[in-house]
Amino acid sequence: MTRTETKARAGLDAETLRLMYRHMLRSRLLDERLWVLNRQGRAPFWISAEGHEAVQVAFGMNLRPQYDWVAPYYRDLALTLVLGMTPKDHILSVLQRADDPNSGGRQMPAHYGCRRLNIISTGSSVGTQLLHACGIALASRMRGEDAVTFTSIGEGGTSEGDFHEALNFAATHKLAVVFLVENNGFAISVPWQKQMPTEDVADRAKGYGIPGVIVDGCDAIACYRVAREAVKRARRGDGPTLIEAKVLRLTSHSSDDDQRRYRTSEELESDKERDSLLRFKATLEELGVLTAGDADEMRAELVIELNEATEQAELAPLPAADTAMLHVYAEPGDWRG
Amino acid sequence: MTRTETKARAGLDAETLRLMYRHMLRSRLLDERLWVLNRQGRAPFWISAEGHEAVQVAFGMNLRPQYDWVAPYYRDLALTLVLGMTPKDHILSVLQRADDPNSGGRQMPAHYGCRRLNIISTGSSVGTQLLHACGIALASRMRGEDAVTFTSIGEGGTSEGDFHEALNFAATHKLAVVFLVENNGFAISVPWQKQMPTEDVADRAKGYGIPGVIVDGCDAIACYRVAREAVKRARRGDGPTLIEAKVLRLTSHSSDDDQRRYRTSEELESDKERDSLLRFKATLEELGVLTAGDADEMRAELVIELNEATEQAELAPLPAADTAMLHVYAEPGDWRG
Amino acid sequence: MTGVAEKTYIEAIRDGIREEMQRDDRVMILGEDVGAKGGVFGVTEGLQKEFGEARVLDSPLAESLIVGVAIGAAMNGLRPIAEIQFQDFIMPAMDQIVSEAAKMRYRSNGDWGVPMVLRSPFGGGVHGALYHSQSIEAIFAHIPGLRVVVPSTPYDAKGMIISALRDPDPVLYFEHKRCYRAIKGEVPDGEYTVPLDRARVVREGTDIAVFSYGMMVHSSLEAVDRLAADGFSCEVVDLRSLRPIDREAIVASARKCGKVLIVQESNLAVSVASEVAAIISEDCFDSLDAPVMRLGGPEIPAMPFSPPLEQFYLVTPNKVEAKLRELAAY
Amino acid sequence: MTGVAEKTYIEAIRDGIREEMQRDDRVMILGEDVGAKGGVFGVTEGLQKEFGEARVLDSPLAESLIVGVAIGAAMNGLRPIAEIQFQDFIMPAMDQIVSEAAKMRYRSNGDWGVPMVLRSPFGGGVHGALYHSQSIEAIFAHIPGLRVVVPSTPYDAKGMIISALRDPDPVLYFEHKRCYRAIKGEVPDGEYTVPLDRARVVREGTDIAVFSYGMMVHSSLEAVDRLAADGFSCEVVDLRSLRPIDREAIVASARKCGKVLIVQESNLAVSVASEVAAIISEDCFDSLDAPVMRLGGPEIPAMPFSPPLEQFYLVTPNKVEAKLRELAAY
Ligand SMILES: Cc1ncc(C[n+]2csc(CCOP(=O)(O)OP(=O)(O)O)c2C)c(N)n1
Ligand SMILES: Cc1ncc(C[n+]2csc(CCOP(=O)(O)OP(=O)(O)O)c2C)c(N)n1
Ligand SMILES: [Mg+2]
Ligand SMILES: [Mg+2]
Repeated sequence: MTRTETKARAGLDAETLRLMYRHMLRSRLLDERLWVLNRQGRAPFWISAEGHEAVQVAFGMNLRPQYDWVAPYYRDLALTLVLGMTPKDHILSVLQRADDPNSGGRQMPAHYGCRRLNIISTGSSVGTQLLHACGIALASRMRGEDAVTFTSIGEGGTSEGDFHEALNFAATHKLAVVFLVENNGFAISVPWQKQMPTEDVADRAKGYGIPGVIVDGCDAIACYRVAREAVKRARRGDGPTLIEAKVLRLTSHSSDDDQRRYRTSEELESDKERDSLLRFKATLEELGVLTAGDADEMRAELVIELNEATEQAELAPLPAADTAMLHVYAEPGDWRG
Repeated sequence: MTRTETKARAGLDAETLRLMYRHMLRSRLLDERLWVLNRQGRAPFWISAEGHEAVQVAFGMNLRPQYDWVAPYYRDLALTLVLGMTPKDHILSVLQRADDPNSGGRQMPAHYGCRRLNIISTGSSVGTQLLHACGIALASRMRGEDAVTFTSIGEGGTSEGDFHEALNFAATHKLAVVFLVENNGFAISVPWQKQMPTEDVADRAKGYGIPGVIVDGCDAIACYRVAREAVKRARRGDGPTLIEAKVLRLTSHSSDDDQRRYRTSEELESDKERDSLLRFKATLEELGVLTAGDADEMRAELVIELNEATEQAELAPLPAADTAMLHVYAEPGDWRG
Repeated sequence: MTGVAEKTYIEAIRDGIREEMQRDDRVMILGEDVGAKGGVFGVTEGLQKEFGEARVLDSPLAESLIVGVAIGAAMNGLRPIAEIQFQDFIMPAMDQIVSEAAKMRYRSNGDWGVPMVLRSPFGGGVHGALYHSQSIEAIFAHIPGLRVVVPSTPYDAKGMIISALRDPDPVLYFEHKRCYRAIKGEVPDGEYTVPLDRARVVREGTDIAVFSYGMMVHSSLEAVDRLAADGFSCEVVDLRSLRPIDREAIVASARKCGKVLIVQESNLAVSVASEVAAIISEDCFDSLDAPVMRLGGPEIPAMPFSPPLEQFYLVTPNKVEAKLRELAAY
Repeated sequence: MTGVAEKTYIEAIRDGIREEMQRDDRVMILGEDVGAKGGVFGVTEGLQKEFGEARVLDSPLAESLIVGVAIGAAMNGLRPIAEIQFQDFIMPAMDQIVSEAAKMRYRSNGDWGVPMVLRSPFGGGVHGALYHSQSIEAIFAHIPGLRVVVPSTPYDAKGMIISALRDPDPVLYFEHKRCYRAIKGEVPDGEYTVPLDRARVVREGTDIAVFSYGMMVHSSLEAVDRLAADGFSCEVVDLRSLRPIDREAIVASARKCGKVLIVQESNLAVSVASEVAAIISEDCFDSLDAPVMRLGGPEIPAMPFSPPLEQFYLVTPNKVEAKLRELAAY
């Protein structure tokens, strides 16, 4: 297929498609490595993005790193990588090292944060970040900037009051916020049927007078289009969008959970077959954008990066015990607003 | 008009219509009396139901007192009267007397509660009652009862997270709860435009897969029909309804507020002309259900009741100071569940 | 024919709940993952199977909902147990707890009440980091209208959950997560209760009175044992109930020993330890032989993840021992 | 050319805010009814007119929103003032305050912070009943990562709101609503700051040290004046900052006087008064001539509405005087 043909079919050029795949693969490989570190007893905890990558990469590629703002949640590994964090950053976190840029080893892994990239520090309390996103967008507007604020949450998290308060405020003030719900159908063990009355969280958007968009989170190209449109809409001042990506949770909730206790093996098997990475690779091959050889090369390159990152992170020191007393209030050199 | 004709036109028989008017008038007269007590310096606080009566009376008449459950908010004076509370009960409260059945003079007036009538005690924190209503309905269902739980809130209150959490839960479990939003367009001084992105709170219902109904709160007959339907629906097990009544706040938010500071006098004048009491009286006269003489007689009767209630309440004692220490935890004789 | 068996703390809680659910069909459980998963720690394991989905209800992810719905259910005749998955996540439910559950009886002049139990695990030392390690019981111990209890042994765990379920007022029942599997003890079969407002002298002694609760009772016992070898006799008091607090028991042991150490995992400022010290300074002025001492977590927002930092935070038997020796030498 | 004028407490707060908004366009206000109405007490009166709707924003009725949005805005360069209409209604915002604002700097290892001010009126004696009278500062004084301040004079009110707005961390600034119009004092024109972590000796004395804050400073002064007539010399210390608390100042005055009374309006259990007593019992053992005494509200959920009940609750100058005489006679 010619480049124009590809673009016509996917709506995206070959380079973008390949980059998208590379981002997804990079996140997946890192994710798998982190599980290995956990199983080896070198990392006490991991909570995975496997199955969520496509939509995260789609948004990451449509945001302007360092200019736009991001209030993520704990599954957004792939997103942070696209924005500019590195595998090493996250391995440092998983190994609880002092140089972890997310939190200096203070927080559990997957509690993302990076000042340089406008990724605000994530806590554990589900839902709070949605209101932070509104405040961030309000501040951007007050300075006359057209920065977009992205924020995300699981479908379980949409049951919290903060979800409603944030949508209501963002819609009332037409804030440049993009709300992404990564709906994997489970909140730890609780299936969506016990979480909410209708299958689609996106249904809620109408009640706030904003667009609600459902996208198949296993379809990378569809995710890209939806992300592009929502970000554009926010940037041009037309207000928030609620996007719901139907994604898969390919792993247990976290390394402390075992989903075989509450999900059937058939379900788990069928999920594996729907994996967006497999599907996207097939699409790209079909489109002639990626050959099997390209993919292998890409993987090999990424594994080298990963091995180096792992080695370096393992050599990095743990924090000194008495640094525990620092940064309760602003220290000299801390960010002071 | 014959009785059948009346009924055909209103969908209601003459007796029901007259009773409805009587309930509305009774509440209004009590309300006016309470303002007088406040202005006279005998009552430090009042917060009024004037302009909200029609829809409250409609629900009161469609609930089964002592069997159904009620989790009201502070504007529901008319509702409590229809259910069986008396003007004296509320004058006792406004005068802070020990015999106030709502709270023994402990709470501000309009914090309703009556064990005998299944009206749960109301606090001040806006929105919490909606979740109580869900729990009450859950308990009724567990005992296999077909009791309906009614709960209400202002449009401002719908901005609280609890509003969302309650609708989500009630809809997911198809609970027999009726949610009434009494939308008077203001939360103290804040107009709805700063509270929410669309004019109609009822829009939210769709997102939870439940019916959302808007009714003109100045149209008593329409209110009655909507109330009847929502209560029936809940009772037969079809789940919750969200009803939004567009009502008027004919007074300032409370005796501590002066709405002339943030509303134009034209607006206040035009509201007065739309008063449901005037309108309903006109309708009933037109339908031939009520003559001017009937109405005067009704009023005279109610004023006598009110005068007696006021006199009696004024003679009632204040609580003894040291009773302040009681009922922190269950005392002998307290309700113990 | 009831026997006694050695059980873990977590088994004792589960036994107490299960038996009370068998005896009283008003008892139900509501919380995140309490059903098929049996809770993230396994406290409610098997209960949904035994009692059905209506009585062991997987709630949406919304803590205000969990508590608010439990309040309503309690007012309409049920005896709900609201489970908050980690004490750290109780915050979204504060309004329902403090404004509603705690004030319902008082504001209704005794006409209404909220006979519910709120269960939640707390405490650190489990690599839980900032949001799965907190000890924030002090906040609730300040609030009139609540009962706040923390069992430290399997015996108390079972007896107190049964008492809590029979109490007409809201009881916050906090479980130290390190106790769940580490602490074992004898637990009678069948029905018994333990009062919700009494401290318990765990170890009698004469030189120093140690006041503590939850897992810290065990750390204190370990430290006290080490001092016993050197001839120091410490009295260890398990507070058990943080609200209302057992003032009499505190004053009795403080007077008897003349020296006092209070041990908790929570940070110290405006905490349960502050209250115990204040009570002693009010009522034991003539009996004290040394300053009242407090040992608790540092004044930092919560326990960090990385092992050196977590270890820095933890109140260990070693730290208790050091404080006791300081006090002994006074 | 700056002068000094006699102002009320509420004017002083408003002046501080207005001037800082003029100097720093990052400062904005967010809360219920703060705009056209100027707040339910009038603190923000006229500010929307002066600074526009964007900088004085009437929020929806949602406290978690008010604080959560303020946090986000602070992280993106603004200096928001989040107003909670009554301290009683802070509860829905607890998660945002305790889990987010208080922990942001710590959890990000200093990379992020939340330079915001949360203002809220507290206290009773205004016929506000259970939900418009509470004093729940103790809860926040327990939480590391927060600053909690309570000015008692117009001078401090202005200086401390300016300091709060320049502080890089979240400051909870609580205003006693009986101070608003009752308390007057000299307030300099223009810019000045008052430290957020220092107590202040309001009256020097030698016999009894009285520690207090907010409106209770004034009740204490009234009582102390009555004792002065009988030759008793009391030192009155306004704590001003409840977190961090000024340990040095507390210890200095307690040592100097040897007798201590702590006065607050909040109930006593696990409160600021508990902490002050604990500090003194730790650090002043050798200097005390009497038990530390505390005076506060009773252990009931909140102040009731009916006058005899409200009066029963209130900590009045008479009650302070009685306690002081008890202590003097010890
Ligand atoms: C306020 C709060 N309550 C409970 C938890 C515990 N918890 C962590 S993740 C989770 C489930 C989240 O499910 P969902 O939002 O669907 O996201 P997913 O993990 O499926 O991506 C729960 C209950 C928490 N972190 N915060
Ligand atoms: C949680 C909480 N926040 C704030 C308040 C203060 N307050 C009392 S009524 C009110 C406005 C309510 O407006 P709305 O819900 O529209 O009801 P309305 O009074 O108009 O009937 C506010 C802000 C409160 N009582 N509770
Ligand atoms: Mg999920
Ligand atoms: Mg309204």
